[in-house]
Amino acid sequence: MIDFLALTVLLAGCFFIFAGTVGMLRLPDVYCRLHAMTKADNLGLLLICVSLSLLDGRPRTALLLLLVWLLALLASTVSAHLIARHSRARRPPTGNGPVDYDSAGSRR
Amino acid sequence: MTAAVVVDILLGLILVGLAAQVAIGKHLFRAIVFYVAFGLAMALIWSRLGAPDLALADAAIGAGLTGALMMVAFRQLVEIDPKQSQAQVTRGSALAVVIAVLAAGMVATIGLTALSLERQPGNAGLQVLATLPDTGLGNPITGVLLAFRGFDTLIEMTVLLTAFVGSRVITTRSRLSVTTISGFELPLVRTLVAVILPLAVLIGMHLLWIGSDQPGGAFQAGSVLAGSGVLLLLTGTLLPAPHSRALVRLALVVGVGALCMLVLAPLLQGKVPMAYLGRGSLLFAETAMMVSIAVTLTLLFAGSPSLKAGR
Amino acid sequence: MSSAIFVLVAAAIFGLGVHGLLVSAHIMRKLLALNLMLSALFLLLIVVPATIEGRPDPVPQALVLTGIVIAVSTTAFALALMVRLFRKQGHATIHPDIDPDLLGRRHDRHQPEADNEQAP
Amino acid sequence: MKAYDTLMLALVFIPLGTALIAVMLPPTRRRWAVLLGGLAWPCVLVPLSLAIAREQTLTLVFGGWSPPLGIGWRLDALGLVVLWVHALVGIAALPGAWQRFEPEKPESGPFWSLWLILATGVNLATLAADLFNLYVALELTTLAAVALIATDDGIAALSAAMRYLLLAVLGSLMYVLGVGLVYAQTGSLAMHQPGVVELNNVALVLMLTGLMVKAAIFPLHVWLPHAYSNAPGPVAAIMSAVVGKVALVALWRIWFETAVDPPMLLANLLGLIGAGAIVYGAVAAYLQPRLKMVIAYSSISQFGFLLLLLPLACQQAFQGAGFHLLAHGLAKASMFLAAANIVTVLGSDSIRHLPGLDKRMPLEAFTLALAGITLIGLPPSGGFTGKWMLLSAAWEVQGWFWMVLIVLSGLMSAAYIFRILALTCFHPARRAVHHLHARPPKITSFAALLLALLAVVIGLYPHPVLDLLGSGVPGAGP
Repeated sequence: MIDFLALTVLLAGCFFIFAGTVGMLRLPDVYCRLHAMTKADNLGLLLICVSLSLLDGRPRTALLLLLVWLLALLASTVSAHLIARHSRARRPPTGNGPVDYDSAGSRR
Repeated sequence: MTAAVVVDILLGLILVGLAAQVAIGKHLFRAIVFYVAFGLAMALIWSRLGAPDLALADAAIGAGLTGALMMVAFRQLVEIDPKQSQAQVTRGSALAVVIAVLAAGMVATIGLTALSLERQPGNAGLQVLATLPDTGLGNPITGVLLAFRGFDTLIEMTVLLTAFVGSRVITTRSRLSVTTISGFELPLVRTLVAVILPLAVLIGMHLLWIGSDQPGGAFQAGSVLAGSGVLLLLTGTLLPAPHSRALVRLALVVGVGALCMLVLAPLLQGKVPMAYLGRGSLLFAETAMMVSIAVTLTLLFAGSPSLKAGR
Repeated sequence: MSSAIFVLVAAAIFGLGVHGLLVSAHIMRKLLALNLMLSALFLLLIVVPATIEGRPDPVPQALVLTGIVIAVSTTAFALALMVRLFRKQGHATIHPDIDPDLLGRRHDRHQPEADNEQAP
Repeated sequence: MKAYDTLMLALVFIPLGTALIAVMLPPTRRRWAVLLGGLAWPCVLVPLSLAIAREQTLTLVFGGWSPPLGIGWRLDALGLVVLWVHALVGIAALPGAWQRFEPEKPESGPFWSLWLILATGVNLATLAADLFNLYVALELTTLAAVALIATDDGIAALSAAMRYLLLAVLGSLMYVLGVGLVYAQTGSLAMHQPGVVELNNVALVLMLTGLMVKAAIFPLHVWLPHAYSNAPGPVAAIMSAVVGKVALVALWRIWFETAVDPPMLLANLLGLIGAGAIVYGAVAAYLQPRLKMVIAYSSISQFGFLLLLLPLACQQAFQGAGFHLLAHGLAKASMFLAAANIVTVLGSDSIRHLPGLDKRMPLEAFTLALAGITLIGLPPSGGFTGKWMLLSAAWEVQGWFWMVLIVLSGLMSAAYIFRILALTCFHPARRAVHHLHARPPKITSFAALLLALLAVVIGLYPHPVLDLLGSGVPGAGP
């Protein structure tokens, strides 16, 4: 029973990460892509950590995986904020459609 | 085709895909980012092969620090001449492809024929596992690195010191490079430092302490601390200082000095050079090595003789 | 079977590294390619020797750990050298075999900025 | 704990300890510490030479772990010759380094620490009796040498240093792949493995190729000319005398000790590569427009000559090659030191400024001539003894091709040496060089002259060194 539950949670996690990746590739704008990356991937990571701790069963690994998730959360929020702030400083959003360039600075 | 083989093939494909992006990718900055991803995929493969020490080391040093060093070097290139650093100076050539395929073929045949020969385990490895209990250590890698083949580690720490002194030859002539990121004064960034710094130091000490019995040790601990040093430099908590200070110079040298003592101290007691003096001596040497590695790698990132407090 | 896969992966990465080394003139790309080749070598060092009780032989693991630290030291020094070469030469490539004297003369004309800036 | 352990450890831990102290000292006061360390470790060589004369080989095992587990050191006659060359050239290069790297210069602080780290690396690589320990020692030597080349801030020196670093990493990559295969086959990393029946040839070829890149043997020599000719004077001297040779000696050791009986085909192939190096080095040296490049290409030719030991592997050949190693190291270092003085005075070392040099700088001209005698191998000089022993070895082995080659190499090196000497002595100074820079202190010229004289004098009385070398082809092993 536990394995079945863990499997479904794992699949859900993989789906969210897949959604985040598709979002990053398809969405036109830096800001939209940041949304996709941070939100979907963090949720996906959480679900994967939950399923792994279910599979493993020991509370120690559950705590370790929780710490992993918290660190990933902290890192991704701060970096997403800095990227958004950095891109707004270089190309202020004009409001009339997506403003897009890749990180190397050459306009796509 | 068991599940393990499928996982291996997937991991292999990820690794080769990332390596292709690094070697053939168009943009230089993107190649560096893919190299960091390649380092992390490599750490995955090390853990798949059952070598956790290497997974830790490759993630911390191979992906983390090498990537950080390359990015700060790339940033200096962009600062000097923005357009020049994007220049696509690659000229595709069929000959290079032929040579590359031949090299890959050579390595593949060497590896596969070596695999196909009847391979009995190396007796050096067997002896390591056999004599490990005498040293009271649990982790065979730390046993090899510090007790049995400790002299290699001494020279390797000297190589790290040489890399730093060598880069001092070059950086004494140029201005100090700015290492802080834009927007480093944000309160958000300060909370990040406030949370991650103590945690990184804790993880570093933990890796050092369990190093003699479980995967860990001086190199992994030193590189985790160097990672937190890089974080401090990026967020302006620490800034590169132009003039070197005695304490920093001592910290650079203490690792190699401790290992020299490990070699020469047994002579005073009439024993063979580098005779095993018990776990305490190893822990002392590992702590000194951790300090040396952390300070050296952080200063290599900062490109300056020493550091000073930010605000 | 799985070690054969990893040997092929290591060979592929080695080939990509050789290609990257030969094709790109930019020194940063050459360093990236060299690091790829070193990673392939370390993978081979662990996979080729026989495993002991299921786990890879501890001696090659220690050798690879030493190799990783030496690789990062060499790369760190090479990057500092490359930035200095870029600042003085205007481009981060190793000049083909021409007479350094000619190099000297052209260098004076379009020197990007003051040659002997000292640490403040 | 054997009596000579402390002496062998002193060979490495005096320079290493002084280097650590030098890094700790403030940059302005490092010169004195390095002078102390640089003069102290050669004194250990005297008692060690007496010990080697008696016991042929001194061994040391770290931590008491037997070879397949621990790391061992071994010092024999061949290693002692390399250490003597290193000691003599190191001391002779000190005045030049002292004058060129005063504390005021920014790069002088790191230079002095690197100078001793290079010394540590060379001693470690000479003593290493373990394949992976040899790799780490060679890596330390290469990194220190590259950093020392980069102390000269010119574009040519920096790009030469970068090229040398990249090729050295490639070389050590191949070497480590060979070591990995040796470990997979024999399960031990020791250089002398008693139980090995037949080392697999692929591993041997990989290791030899890696070492040939580091020793700059002919087809893989690309980095050497620019590295030696653009490096500061004392650095070029110590590198040409020792750094290239350490990799070559390692190649000999692996050939004789690790590969139990290497195939004769491979020996002859390496002999041919040596022949190619001799011819290419000599022809290229003849065509070079710059004095330092001539000396650098002559190094490539002489390294090829030293490779001839492999096809002629007998007692006399080993003595001849060891002696040639000593003579060539001293002569080449003196030429680079003299060339460094010429460059500081004339401003550039191109051939156009050579005419009239014998009047302007008689000491340097005389040093070039004396060292040239040793390189050509004219009778009184050490070079002749080395060549003569190899000739008689070729006679003994009935290797007619090698005999012709040895004589030919003498002729060809005579060609490029006499070209330089003719320009220096027989042509009047065409036009006064517009301005002469300040002359370096006399001691630097005398140091170079002393080295050249030593290279000739050991030819007059070679017996102690030859008997020492005759103690056994390295294959005998402990």
